[in-house]
Amino acid sequence: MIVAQNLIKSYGAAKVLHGVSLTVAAGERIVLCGPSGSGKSTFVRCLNGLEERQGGTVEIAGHCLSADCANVLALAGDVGMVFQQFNLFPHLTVLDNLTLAMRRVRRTPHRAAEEEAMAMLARMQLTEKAASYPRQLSGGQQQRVAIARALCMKPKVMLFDEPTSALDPEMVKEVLDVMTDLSCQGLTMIVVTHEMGFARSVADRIIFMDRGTILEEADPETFFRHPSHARTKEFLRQIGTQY
Amino acid sequence: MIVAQNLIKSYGAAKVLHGVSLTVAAGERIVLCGPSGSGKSTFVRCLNGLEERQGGTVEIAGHCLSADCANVLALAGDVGMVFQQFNLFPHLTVLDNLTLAMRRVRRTPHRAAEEEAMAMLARMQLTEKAASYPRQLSGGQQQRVAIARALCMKPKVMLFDEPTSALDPEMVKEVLDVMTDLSCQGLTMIVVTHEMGFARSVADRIIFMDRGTILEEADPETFFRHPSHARTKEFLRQIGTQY
Amino acid sequence: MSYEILLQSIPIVYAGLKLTLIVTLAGFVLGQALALPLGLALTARSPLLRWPVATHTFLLRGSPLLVQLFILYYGLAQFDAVRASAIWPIIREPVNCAIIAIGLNSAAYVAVIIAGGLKRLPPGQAEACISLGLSRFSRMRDVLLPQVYRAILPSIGNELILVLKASSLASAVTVMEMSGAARAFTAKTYAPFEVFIVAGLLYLAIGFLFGIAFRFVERRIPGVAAIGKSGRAAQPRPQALGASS
Amino acid sequence: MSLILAYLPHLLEGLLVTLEVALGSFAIGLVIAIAAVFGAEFGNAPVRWCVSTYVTIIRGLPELLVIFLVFYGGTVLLSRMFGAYVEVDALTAGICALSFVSGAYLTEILRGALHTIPPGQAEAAKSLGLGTGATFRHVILPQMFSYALPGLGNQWLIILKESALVSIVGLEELMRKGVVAAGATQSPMTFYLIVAGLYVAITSVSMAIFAYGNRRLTFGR
Amino acid sequence: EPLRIGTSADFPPWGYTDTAGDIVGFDREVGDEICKRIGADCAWTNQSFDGLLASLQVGKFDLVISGLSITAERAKQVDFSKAYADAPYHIATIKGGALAATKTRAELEAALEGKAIGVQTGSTHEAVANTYFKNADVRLYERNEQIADDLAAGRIDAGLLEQSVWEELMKAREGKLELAGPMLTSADYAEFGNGQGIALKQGREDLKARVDKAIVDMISDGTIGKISTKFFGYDLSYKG
Ligand SMILES: Nc1ncnc2c1ncn2[C@@H]1O[C@H](COP(=O)(O)OP(=O)(O)OP(=O)(O)O)[C@@H](O)[C@H]1O
Ligand SMILES: Nc1ncnc2c1ncn2[C@@H]1O[C@H](COP(=O)(O)OP(=O)(O)OP(=O)(O)O)[C@@H](O)[C@H]1O
Ligand SMILES: [Mg+2]
Ligand SMILES: [Mg+2]
Repeated sequence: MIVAQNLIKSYGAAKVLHGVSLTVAAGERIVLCGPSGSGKSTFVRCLNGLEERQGGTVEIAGHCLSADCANVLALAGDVGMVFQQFNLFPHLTVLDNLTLAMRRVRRTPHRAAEEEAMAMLARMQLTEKAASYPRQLSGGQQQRVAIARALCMKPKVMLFDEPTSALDPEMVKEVLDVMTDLSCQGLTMIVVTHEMGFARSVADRIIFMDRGTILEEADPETFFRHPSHARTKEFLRQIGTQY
Repeated sequence: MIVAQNLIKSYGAAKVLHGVSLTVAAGERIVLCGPSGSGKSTFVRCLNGLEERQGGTVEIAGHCLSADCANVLALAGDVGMVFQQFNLFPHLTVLDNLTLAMRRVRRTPHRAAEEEAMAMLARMQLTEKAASYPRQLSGGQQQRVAIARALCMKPKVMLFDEPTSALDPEMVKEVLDVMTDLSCQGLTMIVVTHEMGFARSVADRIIFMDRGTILEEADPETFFRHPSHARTKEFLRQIGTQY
Repeated sequence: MSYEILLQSIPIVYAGLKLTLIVTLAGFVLGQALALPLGLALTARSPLLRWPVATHTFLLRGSPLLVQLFILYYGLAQFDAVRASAIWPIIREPVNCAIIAIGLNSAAYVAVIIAGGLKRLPPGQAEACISLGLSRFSRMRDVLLPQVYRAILPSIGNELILVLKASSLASAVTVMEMSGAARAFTAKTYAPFEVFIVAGLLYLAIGFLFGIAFRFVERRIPGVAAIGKSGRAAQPRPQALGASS
Repeated sequence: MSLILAYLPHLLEGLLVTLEVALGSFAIGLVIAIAAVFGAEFGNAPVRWCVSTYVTIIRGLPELLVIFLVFYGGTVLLSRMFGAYVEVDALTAGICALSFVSGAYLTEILRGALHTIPPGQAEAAKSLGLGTGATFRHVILPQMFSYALPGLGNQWLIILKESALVSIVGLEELMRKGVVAAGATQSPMTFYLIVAGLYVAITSVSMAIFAYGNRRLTFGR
Repeated sequence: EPLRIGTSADFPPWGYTDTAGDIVGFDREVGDEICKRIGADCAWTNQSFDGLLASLQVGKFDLVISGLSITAERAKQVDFSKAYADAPYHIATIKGGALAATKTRAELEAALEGKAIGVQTGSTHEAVANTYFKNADVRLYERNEQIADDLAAGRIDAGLLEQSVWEELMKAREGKLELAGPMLTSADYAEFGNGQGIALKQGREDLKARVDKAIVDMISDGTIGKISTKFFGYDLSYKG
């Protein structure tokens, strides 16, 4: 489903990704973690063509992404993305947020799109928020709308970039619940997160990045019990067990 | 050191504090927690006169605060406050951030203020950042500067309002370390936080607020082992053990 | 278009340059000086302070500067009481009237900018000051105003250019600055184009110099990137809409 | 006094012309500005250069000079092109000249607003598969206007007052009517005060309208 | 194809608007009479003075009739018809002032030395004031009533305007002003120009010839004199 080979990315002189490779099978659930600035976001954004790259190949959901992302629109919603800052369209109601791309990209008729969107909102337990504007929702609700918006396009792959880190502690749970739910349905997912509880219970594989490279890659059991790198251990100590 | 009685606060029609009372002895360390919107910030801000109140009395660090906070400046730095958003002065260097109030409020001579401030920075391990501007620092460093700035005024009471929740996971630790350090020195403190590890190891008393009232009040041992209210249990489950 | 007239009009416009600069710079400085108290009054808690100033700035921003200039210059002079008073020696001179009218007008605009800047500062800044015990005066002088001025510096630079352009109205009260000189030249020779082009170029050149000066000042002032951004500096990303499509 | 009253209808006529010129040039200026913003953000280097030169020069010159040069320079050009004088009526001419001026200012306002839209908006649109056109129309443009509204309101008030300058191309708008009436009646102060009052009146009304628009365009804030 | 005429009708009695908003005044009636005589329809446009000549040069107007004084310098840019009027000028000052006592030209010139004198932009008076009143502080005003107001307020010592204009202005200012020195004409100061003419775009010889003929006729048969008396109270038709 995803084959990334030897990705290289730099901002001017600063190299951010030093040849990152990753293969993800259909239905696999990957959790990506690592210290701040290690390049997690950049990597994920390269995967769905939001970031040009200086080298390497990306094949995702059946599309080959060119290095300058010229053909990013060919993905046409096949790769869903959920951002840390939600990035809902503030001038549209929740329902319109969901239907916009369905109608403009998938050419779903207005009526059908709204029905589908309402079904999706029901699944997210947001039915009564359909006519609200994003600003009128709590953070957790906003993030659930963002997930719903991506899912409406029936993506083959979902990418999540720290979807819970802008949320209040109590709202984290409602979003993690939705994501756990998705993972049970066999969607291919890459999730950047520091929620180690989630990683442990959901991930097929955990990937640890540091300074633009993949340092460690293992199933959750191995990752938490026997991390091989000192940097990973240090990271786990700081994240997991602060006191 | 702090005696708050029957605090009432409303925004227009919405009542936010429904008669909150709290007595804190000198040297006591209180952790305040509770769900979002329960009024923790509002309560703490009433204590140091940042928020007018509609009823109740506040006596803090030897001053009686009037309900309209007209005499808030009489506190003159006796009550230190650390905010979630740091609120450093962005146009001043770290050193000037620290010395400004010492010079203008305490009338400490320029030279003496700088010496004291440098000593404080040394304690915070920030000596080499003295000439930096706040935005050149990481979040953890900024928060440590904010703490240092308040400490420079030699406050009798320190209030912390979610001092770590705007920080990256890795930076949380450096700030909590500093706060633990302070708590060992016998400073009277009220800390609003969701860091339960910190609460457990540092607090003399944990106070749980919900919907503008204090629901539960106990030593850490009792609080975590045998919470008496269902709401507290629910909260602890969501915060502490998400998965 | 004739080169002979073009050359002829250069010294004509140049003769107005000095007056343009005097009116511009003096008007600007007067405007800035008055803007600060007005701006503070606009954000004052007391309605007794706020309302008169709000009305004043509204009237000055809501009517054409030319009319204001006429009222100050010709209107006031009609009253014997004014001519007997201490301000007469000042407003007797056309240059002073132009400077005062432009300064008052500019002050109204800048006051609103300052008030806006104060309101846009994160409330945490004032709260931090209170919790440190800083007096109101010190809060303004040491913390809030430096940040406001840093944030509105580009607007103030803009204002200088606007005042430069407004100075072209001074000729309505006999102050023959550049554009007035250009119009007088046109009236004398009936050749309208050349002299306006020369004047235009000079205005552009002065505006350009002012712009450079302000950018220089801006770069010299450290600190505050943008108002309201505390914590980690926002990561710069490429343009709002990618150029890839 | 009765002589003054007799000239009031002329002032009101002038007021109508002022409104026509201001509204017309605001609308056309807005169209120019949208095109210029699109060019400045998505165009190639020459287009970007053209836009920035246009904006810089227009904003650096006193408006009277710009209107003068645009209109008379433009007429000379047009006449050369067609080999004979091209008749442009005063209203069209005034609106054209002022549109050109206001277009430059509006470009800057819209560009500023465009840059306040978080980049995440365009990225979200892209990740949903929306093309550049659809993104601009459905995601960027509505937000841009909502951010730009205060700036647009300011610019409208400025154009309102600047419309006084188009009397140079032969339009009898409010200010010119005031001057003419002042000349005919020998009571200049009265007319200047009335004219100022009329401007302030329109200003108040338009500010109320913009405040209403601002409230409508807040999307649940 | 009507003849398009531009004028700045803010200048009584040469050109102004009546309460119905129509352009009236000396220029208007002279212009209408010329049109009648050359057999043309006329369309009048009232436009601020600043734009009149540019409009003429780009072809928006065929004629500009707005009390324009004929000078050699201006004739390089536009063609002038034969002069149709020759307005007399006068200096005015505050009533009972030192200047008011002057009677002859020489006295006047001596008294004006170093004084502040108001003249109108777009008139030829600036050149006169600069040339003959030594070290005078010559100030340019856009409108004649502004000169009268500043004179009354004491900002300037003297104003130089057309004879006819003063009368109206002095009446409106309730005797605060009075005339000084003699009446002045182009015979006294050549810089005043050679009377007032009609401006045409350069090269329109045919039209100019027809207009010229009409003007010569109107002067000789007394038509202009009649119109002039109606508006000014005396005959200022060109006799040179
Ligand atoms: N537009 C940019 N220009 C220059 N450098 C950038 C830019 N965006 C990111 N970087 C740098 O690239 C590196 C990787 O950034 P990235 O956002 O991918 O890290 P991350 O692992 O997602 O961190 P975080 O956990 O803080 O989100 C960082 O050092 C960052 O400073
Ligand atoms: N300026 C305000 N105007 C109206 N309501 C307000 C205002 N500030 C706070 N509130 C309301 O008061 C209540 C208590 O807010 P407060 O910020 O004290 O909660 P909190 O416990 O600190 O929550 P959090 O954990 O999110 O910081 C909330 O319901 C909030 O919506
Ligand atoms: Mg990231
Ligand atoms: Mg809070």
